[in-house]
Amino acid sequence: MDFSFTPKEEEFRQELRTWLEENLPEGWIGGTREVYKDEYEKAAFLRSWQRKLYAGGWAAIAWPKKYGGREATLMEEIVYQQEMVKVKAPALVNYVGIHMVGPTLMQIGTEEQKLRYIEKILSGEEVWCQGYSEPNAGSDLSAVQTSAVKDGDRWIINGQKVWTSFGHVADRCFLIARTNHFEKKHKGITVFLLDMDQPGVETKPIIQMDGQHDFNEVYLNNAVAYDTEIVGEVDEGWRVMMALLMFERSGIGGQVFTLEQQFNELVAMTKDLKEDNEPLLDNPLIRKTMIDLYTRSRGSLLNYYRNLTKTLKNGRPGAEGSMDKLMVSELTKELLSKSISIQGHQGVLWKEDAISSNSYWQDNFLYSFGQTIGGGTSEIQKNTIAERILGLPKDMGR
Amino acid sequence: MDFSFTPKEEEFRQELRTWLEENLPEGWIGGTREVYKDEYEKAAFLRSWQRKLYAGGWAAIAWPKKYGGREATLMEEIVYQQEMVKVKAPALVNYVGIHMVGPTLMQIGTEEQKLRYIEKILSGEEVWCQGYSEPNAGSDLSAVQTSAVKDGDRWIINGQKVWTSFGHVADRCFLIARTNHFEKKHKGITVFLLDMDQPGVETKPIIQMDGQHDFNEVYLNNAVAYDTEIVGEVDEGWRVMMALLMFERSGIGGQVFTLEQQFNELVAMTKDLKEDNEPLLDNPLIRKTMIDLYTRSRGSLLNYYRNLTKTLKNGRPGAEGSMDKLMVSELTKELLSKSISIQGHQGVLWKEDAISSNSYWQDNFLYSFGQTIGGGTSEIQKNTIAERILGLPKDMGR
Amino acid sequence: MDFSLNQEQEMFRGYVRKYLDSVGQTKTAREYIKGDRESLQSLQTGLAELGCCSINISENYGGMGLGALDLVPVLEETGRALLPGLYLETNALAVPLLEKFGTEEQKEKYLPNISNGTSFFSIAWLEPGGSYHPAGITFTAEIEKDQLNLNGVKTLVPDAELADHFIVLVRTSNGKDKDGISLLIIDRSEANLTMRAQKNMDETRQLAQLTCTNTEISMTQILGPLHQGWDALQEGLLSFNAALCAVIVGAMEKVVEMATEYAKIREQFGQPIGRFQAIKHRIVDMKMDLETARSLAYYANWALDSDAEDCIQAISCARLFATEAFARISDHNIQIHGGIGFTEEMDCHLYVKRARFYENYLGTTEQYYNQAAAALGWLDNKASKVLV
Amino acid sequence: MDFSLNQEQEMFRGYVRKYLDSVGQTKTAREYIKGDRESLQSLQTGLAELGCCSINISENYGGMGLGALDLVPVLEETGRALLPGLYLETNALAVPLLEKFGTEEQKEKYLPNISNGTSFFSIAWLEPGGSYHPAGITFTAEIEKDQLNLNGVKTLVPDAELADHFIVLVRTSNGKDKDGISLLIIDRSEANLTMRAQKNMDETRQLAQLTCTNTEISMTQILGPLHQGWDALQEGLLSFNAALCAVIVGAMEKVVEMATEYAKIREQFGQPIGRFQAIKHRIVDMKMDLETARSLAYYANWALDSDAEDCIQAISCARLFATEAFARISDHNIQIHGGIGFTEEMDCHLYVKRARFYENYLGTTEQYYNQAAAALGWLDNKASKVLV
Repeated sequence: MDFSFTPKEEEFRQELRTWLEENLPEGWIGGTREVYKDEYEKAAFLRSWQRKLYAGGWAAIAWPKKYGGREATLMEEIVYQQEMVKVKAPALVNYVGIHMVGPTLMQIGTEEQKLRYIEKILSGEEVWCQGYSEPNAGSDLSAVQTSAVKDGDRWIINGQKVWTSFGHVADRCFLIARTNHFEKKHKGITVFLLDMDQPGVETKPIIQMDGQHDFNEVYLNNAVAYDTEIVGEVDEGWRVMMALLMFERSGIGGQVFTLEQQFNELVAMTKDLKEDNEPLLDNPLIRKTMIDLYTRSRGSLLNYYRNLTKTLKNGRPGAEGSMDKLMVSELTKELLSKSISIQGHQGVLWKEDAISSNSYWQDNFLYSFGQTIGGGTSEIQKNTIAERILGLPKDMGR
Repeated sequence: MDFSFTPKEEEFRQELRTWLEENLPEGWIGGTREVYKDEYEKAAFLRSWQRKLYAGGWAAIAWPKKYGGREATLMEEIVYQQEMVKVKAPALVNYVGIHMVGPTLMQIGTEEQKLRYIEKILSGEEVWCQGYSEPNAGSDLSAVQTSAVKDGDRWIINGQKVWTSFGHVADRCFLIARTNHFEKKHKGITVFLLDMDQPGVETKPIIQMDGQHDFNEVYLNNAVAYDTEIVGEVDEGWRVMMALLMFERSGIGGQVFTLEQQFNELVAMTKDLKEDNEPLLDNPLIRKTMIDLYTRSRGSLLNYYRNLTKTLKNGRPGAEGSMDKLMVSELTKELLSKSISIQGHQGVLWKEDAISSNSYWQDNFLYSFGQTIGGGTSEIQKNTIAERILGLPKDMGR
Repeated sequence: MDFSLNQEQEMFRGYVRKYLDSVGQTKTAREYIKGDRESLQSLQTGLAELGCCSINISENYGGMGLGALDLVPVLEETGRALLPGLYLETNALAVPLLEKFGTEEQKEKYLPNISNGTSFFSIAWLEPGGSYHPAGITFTAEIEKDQLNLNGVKTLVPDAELADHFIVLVRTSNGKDKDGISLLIIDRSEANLTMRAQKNMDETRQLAQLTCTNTEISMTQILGPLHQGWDALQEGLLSFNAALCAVIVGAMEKVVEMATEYAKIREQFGQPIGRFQAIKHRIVDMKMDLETARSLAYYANWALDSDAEDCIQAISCARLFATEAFARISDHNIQIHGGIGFTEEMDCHLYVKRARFYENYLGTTEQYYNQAAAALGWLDNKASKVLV
Repeated sequence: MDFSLNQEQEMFRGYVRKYLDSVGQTKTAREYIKGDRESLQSLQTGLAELGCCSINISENYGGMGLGALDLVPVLEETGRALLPGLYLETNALAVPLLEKFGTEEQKEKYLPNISNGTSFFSIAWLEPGGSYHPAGITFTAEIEKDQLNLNGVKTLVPDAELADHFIVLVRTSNGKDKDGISLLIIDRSEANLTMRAQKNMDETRQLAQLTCTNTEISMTQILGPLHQGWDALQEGLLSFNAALCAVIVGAMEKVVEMATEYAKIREQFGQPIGRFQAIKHRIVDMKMDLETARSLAYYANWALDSDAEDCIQAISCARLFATEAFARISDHNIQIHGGIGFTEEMDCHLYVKRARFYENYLGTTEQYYNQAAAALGWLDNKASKVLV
């Protein structure tokens, strides 16, 4: 048993840390962050950040060197996540490109596709979004209804996608559509590399309960894709999607480290905030709550490390990732809910009027409702754990 | 809105209270109770108690006067339950006879059956048990497999029953058996009034986790019942069983009042027991727990009264009884669990070594595990509430 | 034994429901968020015409002279629609305080206008620091003959922009404990107040910070006993909290309905999701929470009307249960709706945010635990931080 | 980064599992309940032959000189089988105390016999009143030259009948706080003890009340510093609690297996009950509890072996989580089994009862909350009631 990082990993950490200190905007570390006029200003900022990452060789560390990556080890990816969380680094605007499209194309893309897309993903010149979810296919992706009909070397695509993050600024979309209506469920789905800049594609913002606009609806009205924009085989998109899931070796690490950070910030808040001149943490009821949260957030971090150890040994992640996702998302929601409650009535003060020095509690609280839904609801995670880890019977309809 | 009892109801209460004071064994009220050498001594005591109730006219207050009852109103039944809980009256050994068999026979029994059985139920001369559950039909009574095959005017019965309370002392059994294997599920079931005293009937004790023996397995090996011992029509037993559920107008009242009593005893214990000379109730964590329990046990009592009001207005109980059952059984379990925890390590001391002046906490705690299972598990109650009250879709397989 | 609202009460609910249906239930709240004040104004007029504002005002002052239980169905309906505005604060806090502690002049000045729906009260209690304890009151009202000189800052004043009048907790004599605290009615039109809007996570309610600098006001504006306003306020809060529970029950009922309806129509894996026990049983838990909150709330209001022995613990426990259960089931409701529940477009989040607004409103959860414990006789004298 | 037990540790687990399988796992516990002591005796011999008793004893005294983590798999297996007896108390409390605080004579006298499995230790801490706080210790050991004169009563002494030796908390000087408390080893064969059995809800563990009246014992039996035994005990408890967590994890693993297996085979309404999400998802919750308890327990033992900075909070939080989770999932296990789970015949209830036995064993839940808070630096100095 060994919880240390190797000298090489620590060296990697130091290199990244130095780079971040030098390249993050003035005052970012420990200062003000993420105040944008609107989502387009935000996107522009994130694009420029990705260009910096690209220039510094930090945009896609797990990629092969020949595509501009560092061939980072899994442990280096963990270090990367830890450091990015530590400085609250800006989001990766081309997350879909770097974690989904790039790796997929490297593995099963044609030579032309690799040449055409990969470098532009890395540089952020082309930002990607994903077109998976549909209004009637939330947790159940096999129910996808968007259809693509062949017409010469073209495919005519009609349907609607939802929950397309960065759809309003994306240049291209990693889209799944049904190409065969006779096959049932998982069969007959094809993956397209769709150009977003065409008349048949229209995006509409989804405003979230926290007032932000990260997601979009995408309406496809005779949108066009070409044969050369198909990934893998026609009707075999399900395999592409499944293969994709394997690329995410490091799993939910970022969220686990963020939870750890939020817990520490919560401790700081309970020491700072006072009720009748006594720090909240001196209240035995609040202290008990905090120890429960400490215990469980430590538990989720240690569970994650234990699963990581398995991944390191097996060379690939197992279904345990669902346990990490379930635990960290539910616990994050609970911690953030408590963070509002213990502020008393002042906890409802929002944005610039928030009382805590960390003014993001309210936004994080509202955002956390999405975390137990997006990426597979907690209910879906429980089914996965029950069926794949415990061997319990499959659910109705699956 | 009115929470009072009428003068007539209070008069009824006073009459019962006086009778109980005069007829309960010396020292019972506020004293030692229920210490028996074994379950047979216990049964003998309970039989003698039922004879007393019979003599006093308190054995079956809801029955028509012509069968020896008092034609008590629903509110009088509530008063009856309150008073019986208050003095921790001995259990009614012939509960099945009085609450199930008697009312059923009065309504759909033949004249012969009424004459033959009803008075002996009331006097306790014949104690009844019920033969519903089977090893593979726990929550799902329609899966009953015990078979009854016609042979002249006799029926030959084979199979196994479980969870037959007082089966080891019962004289007769209100038994369901499958008389038609071609009909599916609810159809083809018949109700028999089986004589327990015959070679084909063998009972084996089920020892519970609390060490008590209330229940039995009953093995039927060519047991015999006669045509005259069938209730209602052959193959129409399901209707008999359903009709039966309506007789229990007052529902779960006894358990609700018991919960209230246990809560009050718990408060007394937290005032009595001290940790370093401070009453447990002065500990803010325990006090918070106690206020939560107070709130919810008040809630369960008030829910019960609200449902009772509906029953009074509609003349029959609705599906809300499932809500009462769910809430009171789960809450009882939780309260009793807490009652052990707050005693600290001494909470494991059992029976005569228990530290609390009420030495039944441990026994009640263990017994409470049965309360969320017997009479329909909490999961079944939730299905009932979801389907009958909220109109949600039926479960798989139902 | 009859534990139900009576026919008249349910009938009145029917009128209010019908009216709020006709104006689109939460539509008014959504327009209010967008800055439209007219819809709310017109809705308040409508409710006043139905008689909602006069229910618990004495007949002498133009009211119906009814009790807390008669207010319950109306409050439930306002909760269901997530009504913005000060109906609760006005009719369930200001009215009981005025009725019990107001001078004849005060009653005549305020009650008839409340009754006809043209006057609304807000309450200014918290100050920067955010404590509901007596020590939190540092806003001074210095007595100068028959005038008061006001200096201080009040925060989180609810819907200040809609209020004609404010009940303000002020210090009329030095000290840190409850002695020396008085209640004061400030008429917006007669005092020089500086107001600054504060952003509220529950955007259906507006908050403001209110500052007085050498503001002069007449001594006659003191409500209740001078220096002993704290105890008067506690009595008013009993009415307020019993009423708040009813508002919450109305909101919870709608939340359970939303979850149930969605679970019946939304399909995943070829099944309505209400067939999956993870959803189905969770909705049952929500329903149980709703019915328990309702029983406790109705009883609390009955106890208030009947001056029952367990009145205080009945109200504080009802409030504790209702606020916690409302937050719990509103959270569940989003999860049941899945992605769509996370959008601004659906109403789900409005209930989540309102639940948070009520959680520690006019007293924290912990203070109400202490209030209940004190009422049950469970607090030794050492314990100091009790509301009552 | 490698967060797993090593191959040797897992291999050792394999041997122990195989041996306990061969004697029927919980069969020994059930025979012990019935009064049969021989099965346990023979099982203890078997475990000693495998080397279980010598793992963490120094090589000087016939042990393997290994650490806490090496004990973990064995402890897990004893938890799985709900082993009666004093393996945990002997190897995870007495051994660390002797190794750290024992005199050379004491080590030679006790450690080799523990190592070869012929000697077991119990602990006599609680007294009537049931407090684990220093003030709860009133059992006196009056110093008379080189002898101690013992007077007092100890209750809930675990498996006293199986113990050759008792570690006893005594007052060697007057007072109420931790100063003046010493640890004493009483050899059963050399002292005049009166024992009375006490009924334990967990019948797989026997309890006794132990009384001394003018019992004379040599001063050399003091373990650790005179009058300062309390702090020594706290150190021993770190080892004990880290080990207890491993025992509980082993028991929890079995509980989750039982529930899972039953849910696969038991049918209701024509479906295996494991297909109903009420059951299915509850088992997932249990599995999550198990894995979290395991991670916390393994880390606690690693922290102990490595003398990590967060060692104390790691151990107290692991204990808190494990004891609560064990009780929670054992309760669920009965519900999942339905009626059959309520019978004496099934093992379900044995785990429920053992969970209760551990809940407040050698320190209450609340004391461990305080210990964790103190270790995290969250307790101001006013707070007095801390174990450490």
